[in-house]
Amino acid sequence: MEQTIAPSEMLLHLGPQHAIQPGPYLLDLKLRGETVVDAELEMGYIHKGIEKILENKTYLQGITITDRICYLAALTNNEVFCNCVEKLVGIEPPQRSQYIRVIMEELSRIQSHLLGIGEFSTDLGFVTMFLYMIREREEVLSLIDMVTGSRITHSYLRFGGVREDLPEGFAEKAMSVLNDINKKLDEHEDLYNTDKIYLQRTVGVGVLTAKIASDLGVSGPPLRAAGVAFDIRKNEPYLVYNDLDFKVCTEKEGDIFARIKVRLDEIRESIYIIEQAFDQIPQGPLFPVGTPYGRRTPVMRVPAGEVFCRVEDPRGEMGMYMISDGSDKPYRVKIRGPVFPTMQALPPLIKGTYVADVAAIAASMDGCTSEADR
Amino acid sequence: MNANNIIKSLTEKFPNEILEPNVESNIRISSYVDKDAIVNVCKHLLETLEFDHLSCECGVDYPDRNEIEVVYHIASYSHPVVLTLKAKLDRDEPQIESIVSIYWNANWYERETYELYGVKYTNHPDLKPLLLPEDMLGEWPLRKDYEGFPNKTAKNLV
Amino acid sequence: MMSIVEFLFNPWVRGTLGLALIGLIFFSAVITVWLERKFGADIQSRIGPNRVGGRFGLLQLIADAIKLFTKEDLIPAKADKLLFVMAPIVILGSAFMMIVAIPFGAIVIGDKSYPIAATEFDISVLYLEAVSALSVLGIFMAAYGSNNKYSMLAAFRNIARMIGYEVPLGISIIGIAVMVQSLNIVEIAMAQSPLWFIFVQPIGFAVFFISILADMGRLPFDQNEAEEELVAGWGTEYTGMRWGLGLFAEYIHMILGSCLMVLLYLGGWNLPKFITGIFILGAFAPIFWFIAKVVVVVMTIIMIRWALPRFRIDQVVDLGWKVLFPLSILNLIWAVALGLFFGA
Amino acid sequence: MGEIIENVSFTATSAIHEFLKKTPLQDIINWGRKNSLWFLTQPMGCCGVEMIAAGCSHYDTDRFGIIPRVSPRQADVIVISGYVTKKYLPALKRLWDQMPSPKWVICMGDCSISGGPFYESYSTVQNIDEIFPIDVFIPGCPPRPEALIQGFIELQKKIMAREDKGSEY
Repeated sequence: MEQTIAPSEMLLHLGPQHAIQPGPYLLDLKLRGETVVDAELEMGYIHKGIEKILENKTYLQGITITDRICYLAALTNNEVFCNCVEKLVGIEPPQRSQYIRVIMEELSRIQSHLLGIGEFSTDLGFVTMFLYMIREREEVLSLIDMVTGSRITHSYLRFGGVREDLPEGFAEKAMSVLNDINKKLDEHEDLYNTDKIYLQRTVGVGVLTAKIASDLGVSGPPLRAAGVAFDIRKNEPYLVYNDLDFKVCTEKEGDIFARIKVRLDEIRESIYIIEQAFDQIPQGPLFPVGTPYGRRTPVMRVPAGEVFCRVEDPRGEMGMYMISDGSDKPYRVKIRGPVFPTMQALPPLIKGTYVADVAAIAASMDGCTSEADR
Repeated sequence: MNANNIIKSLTEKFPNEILEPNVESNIRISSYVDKDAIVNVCKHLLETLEFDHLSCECGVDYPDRNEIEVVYHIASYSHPVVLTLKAKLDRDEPQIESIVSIYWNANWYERETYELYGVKYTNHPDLKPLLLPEDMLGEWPLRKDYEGFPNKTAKNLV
Repeated sequence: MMSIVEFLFNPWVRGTLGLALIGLIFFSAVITVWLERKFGADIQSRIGPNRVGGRFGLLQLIADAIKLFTKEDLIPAKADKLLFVMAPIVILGSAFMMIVAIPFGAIVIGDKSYPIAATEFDISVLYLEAVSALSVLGIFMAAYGSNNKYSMLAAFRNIARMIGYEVPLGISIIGIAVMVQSLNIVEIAMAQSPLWFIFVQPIGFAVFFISILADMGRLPFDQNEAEEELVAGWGTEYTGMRWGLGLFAEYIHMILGSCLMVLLYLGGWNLPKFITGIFILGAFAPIFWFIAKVVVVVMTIIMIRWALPRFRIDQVVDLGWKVLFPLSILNLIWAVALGLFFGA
Repeated sequence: MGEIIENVSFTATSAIHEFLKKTPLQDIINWGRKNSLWFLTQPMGCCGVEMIAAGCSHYDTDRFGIIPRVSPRQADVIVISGYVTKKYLPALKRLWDQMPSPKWVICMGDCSISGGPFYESYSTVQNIDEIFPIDVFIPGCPPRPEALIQGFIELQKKIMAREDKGSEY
């Protein structure tokens, strides 16, 4: 961004502490009146050096660290890490574990989307909706809590399986909660679709077309809202997603309204996936039989090699590149988070909009600073 | 789009620049690339092979070989093949041409690699630190011989 | 009988009553803030304050006030000190100047009703509108004085919005003035004895309601203190007591705006004659009737706040000029036509 | 009044406050302060999400009069809810300076207490307690919202007992 300011222009620093932010980042805006002329994003305020830390932890310790890459998608982060190690070692989790992973990851997707929609609503001044969304999110969190024992950072996955089996009666409880959410979601969506002010604020605002989105490397709901049906679960199926029936939710417009619509649809789709998973889940062991892998695998040497794995995070494509040199610690881990490109796409997207729309657009992209900074 | 076809197309177009092509599985390919040819290879990938999504770009440090590798993971929105391109750079003075002109979102990845490994990207529009404060520039914390790592611990911890 | 009237018209008594009124208004603002927190909590399926002062958190606002008044008072180094210090006073002052002209009910003795107002003059509606717009000046002073960009943006928005809503507000009031043939608010209130003006001029009421919401700066028109964009709007740099004063001024503004709405469109304090004919009821019932209506209006405004998202500033100005302004003209034509039809 | 901060002028006199501290009136003031602890919304990591959740329907800190404020000028409590990095520390210090006293700090989560899982990182700052006068530490990674509420209640108890570090004003 040019630092020179014309007489009718003004430089506004949004951040590092500001209400629109899920975590600290600095958005430098150059304004002419209410219009954003130029924007620049500066980040790294919560850069923790996770990649370096992972190089110095054993593989089992690494699971705990991957929880904290993004606090809203701990399970998918676990998944991609375990996936890498499993591919390097050459094991595959048994069917039951895979189904449990699918169930838990979809639950995690639901809670993440609920928070995302809620935070977006509060940035439009729609505080009540935020509280409603969080209310429903708490129900999902208590389900996750029931299985993993924690609300946000679970460390639930293990190499070749999962830490605990599902508790008794989990399926019934989960389905009753999810059906409830499904019903409430219909109400909320009705509200979103009919509220005139909401429509004025969202329809046609912050349009990210498919061409631009793919140029900017965006993935996840912002890309799908632009009409590109790109979902790792379909394009490059992992776990048992091949056996499950679901559709990739897309919209055409690519504006804020479409992004929120995609998230709402995805919550429904996730509920549908969980329903199927509960029907199809087989009995059996949690860890591959005949291998030393189990709940506790303290010292584990991974054969030398390298692997790049991708899973579908609530926010898009989560990739991990792992190089092993045959020791008990990874030689290099590169985390490719979905938010990093999304955040990078924010400054070009908000150019030419109003200050009030900056908040709405930034929130509708559902950024997670922690993951972008790592 | 088939993994073998992609490799074939690449090696035919760049016989001298693409080294050690390797088909790991039907959706994963890896290859070394000559560091001077990276922009041309990327252009070819984008224009003829539908690799329109730069998934990731990072550096890897090999102090015993005195090399820094820059790794590009190039994927596509339409087919599931991911190509891992690696370029070897001299560790003492790592320098490579930027691919921002082809993949726009390489911008931040390159800034990140610059501040963590010290890889200089020529023709980069705005090469400055992204994640670290300005005064940490030059420490290259993700290199294997970075000294500040285990020592800078909390005083009351073991 | 006459002695009571004379007693009431004694300037000293009226002055004392006026002072009491200011205290009451402050108190009612406290109640409104409390109501907003409890009511908002209810809508959001929370509980709201319930630890301080019994189950209903009655003392919560007292605690907040004590805290605000004992907090450190910071004035930023680069602030314009005079403007910074004066701004909350101007904001509060504009609210208090409104009190002067607003009648808070009336005492009905026999056939005559004596409105409880500090003064009664012929152009009181015009005065009210003018004074209420003064708060914009205060907000601009606060923003300019505190030398903060967020505040400045808020003040610009505030002025842009005021230009948008002030015209339809004025024209919808003219619609009423044409019908009553007076700009005196007491006469307007009394003229609604059998029929409230909301039924005579529904369009005018809609325009007035939306404009007065914008005047108060309540959601969906609170662009000047949009927390998510502009931190705390004009009050970003204000601490403790000064900020508290500004906050109170906004709530007082809201109460007085509700009073105005009741007086202009919702029938004021008028009650049927068989109720006011009884001596004791005549003294108290109109006041309670008036206050009850005000409470209902305030509750509605609070509910609207928690039920709607916020407009963007250009949309507000659009709404003001493209929707409200033509509607208010339409209402004026309607009022004139009615007047000609019945008056002739 | 505490130390003189450059470029900031004060309008109240410290003598009044010195006198008030000796009288029972301070108890009433403290009662007001403890029942209206407004905290600064400044999520910094995993704990930040729990901080948001603590303000919402299930946990509802508003019951105790604890509400989030966006501007540091109107906040009483700053919750350090995550790892403090070298890049963020100057901004955090500035936020702290912008808050009017009396003000309190709560350390939420292991990261802010000792560094947590990131204690050996090249980018984080350790020993936050030497930089800020911290009243309450809430352990956990991340602590549940209930724990945050308990932390606030501990702070309330400290304020009532006049043992807190914030009421120097």
